[in-house]
Amino acid sequence: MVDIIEIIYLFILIVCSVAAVRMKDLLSSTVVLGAYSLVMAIIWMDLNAVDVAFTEASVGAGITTVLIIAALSRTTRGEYVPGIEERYKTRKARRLKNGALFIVTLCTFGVLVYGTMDMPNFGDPDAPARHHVADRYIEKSHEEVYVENFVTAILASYRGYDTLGETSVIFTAGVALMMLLRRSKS
Amino acid sequence: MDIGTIICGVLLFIGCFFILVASVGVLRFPDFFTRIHPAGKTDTLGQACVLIGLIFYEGFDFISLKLLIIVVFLLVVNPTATYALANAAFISGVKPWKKGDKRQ
Amino acid sequence: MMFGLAALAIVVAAIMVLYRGIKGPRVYDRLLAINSMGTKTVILIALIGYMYERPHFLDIALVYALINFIGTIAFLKYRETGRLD
Amino acid sequence: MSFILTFILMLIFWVLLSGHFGLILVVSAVIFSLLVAYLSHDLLLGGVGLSSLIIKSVRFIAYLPWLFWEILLANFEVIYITLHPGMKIDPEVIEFDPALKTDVGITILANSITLTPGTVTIEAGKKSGFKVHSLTKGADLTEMVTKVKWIEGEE
Repeated sequence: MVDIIEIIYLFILIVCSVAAVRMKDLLSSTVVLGAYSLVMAIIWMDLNAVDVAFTEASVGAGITTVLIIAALSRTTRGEYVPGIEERYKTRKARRLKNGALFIVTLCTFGVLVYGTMDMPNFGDPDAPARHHVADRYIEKSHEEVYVENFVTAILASYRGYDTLGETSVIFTAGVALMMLLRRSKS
Repeated sequence: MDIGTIICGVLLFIGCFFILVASVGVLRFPDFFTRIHPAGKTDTLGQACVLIGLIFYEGFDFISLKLLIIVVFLLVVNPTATYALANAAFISGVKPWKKGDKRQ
Repeated sequence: MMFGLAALAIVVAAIMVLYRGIKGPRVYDRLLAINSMGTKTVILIALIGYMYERPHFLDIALVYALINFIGTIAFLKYRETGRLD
Repeated sequence: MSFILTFILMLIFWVLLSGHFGLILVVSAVIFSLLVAYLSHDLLLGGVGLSSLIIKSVRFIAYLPWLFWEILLANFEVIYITLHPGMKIDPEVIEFDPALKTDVGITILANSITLTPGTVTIEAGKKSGFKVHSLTKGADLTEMVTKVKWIEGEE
């Protein structure tokens, strides 16, 4: 059942990204990107990566939207690049551009697929990532850090700098909130 | 099968029905101000039904209290967001659809 | 099983709403659709938590509900005043 | 007064969310609740007396069952309209001034209208009055206005 939902959600993800690229109105594009983040967060949840889902929710759906809107409020809403029509005026030039883009995309896809070939299976208990430092965290974290929940111990102590960065992102979310709630002077 | 699970199933069914009908409404209605009716009302009730169903499944502990907080929050926030949307659209000059107009 | 079916129904509803979000025609229609998708996501997170029998996912659902609301309000403030600061 | 109330509310909220009672957790709960209460006590319950707050809360809770019944009826109406193949709608915008005095009253009325019989509030304010978008002609809101006025109390 979870698999079906996951496949549907991956499909929605593709639809969202294509729609966001194809839209002429940048504000609408931002709205659709918000939907993309929502879907992405669900997929992280499905993969049991709750903290990543958390960050995706606050960063993707929250701050990125606010930042893009702030940028749009300083610039314009429409999408117009002067000169781009002139550069690819002839049919041949346009076809050449599209062909080159297609080849680059195909190459990137091939490299990515090759990169996943020798990865362990999803959820494999003997994968190297699960035995590198995880055993030590599970056995020793209580003596070393004195925190009962060892996920918290890893996040807040062993990987403290990483979490510091993430927390500053959350802090930015808080600043954005203050920006919204502040009363305007006019 | 205890009684809580059965009530939960019934409420989940009703809630999902409401949410599906709300989505059909958002697709079918002719303009923005009519679309906001299913999105603001039926959706809210459907979501509340699903979450209350989960409360019945859970029984009474801290987790069901959290669910209750989410329900109350949704019931307060959804109409507020709906109002904010409708008000913004109205101020920026979106004309409400009248009978006989073309669908948008 | 029960939760899986409910989640499937909500995913179908999300697809229908997403169609409205992509089609538009106005930015408000899209915003309405995405806001409603956001609340569906909250429900879905709660349901997935019960599917995996880990109801602690509910914390995420709670935070998500808050963020969804803030995003919508930020958008509307921009539309109303033309700026955010 | 509002400071202490906010503090207690925040503390309850913390306990509900965490559910653990270790020493460090309780101390940090108290510290952060104090901080939040100090920073934002005028936002949540600005200038409301305790007795009127209790009276209003009790009246609001007494109002809720009627509201839920109305929400249920309204939803069946919307479902009927949505699933009817002919799409029998005839929208109109109603304007009226309910003459409410407090922000709380306006908020409750606006949200109740949005949740119930085929109507969505599109403008609400003390000066501008209410503008309501209705799916079908002849929506009746007088009963709801009287009930919200009763919650607000005679001041």
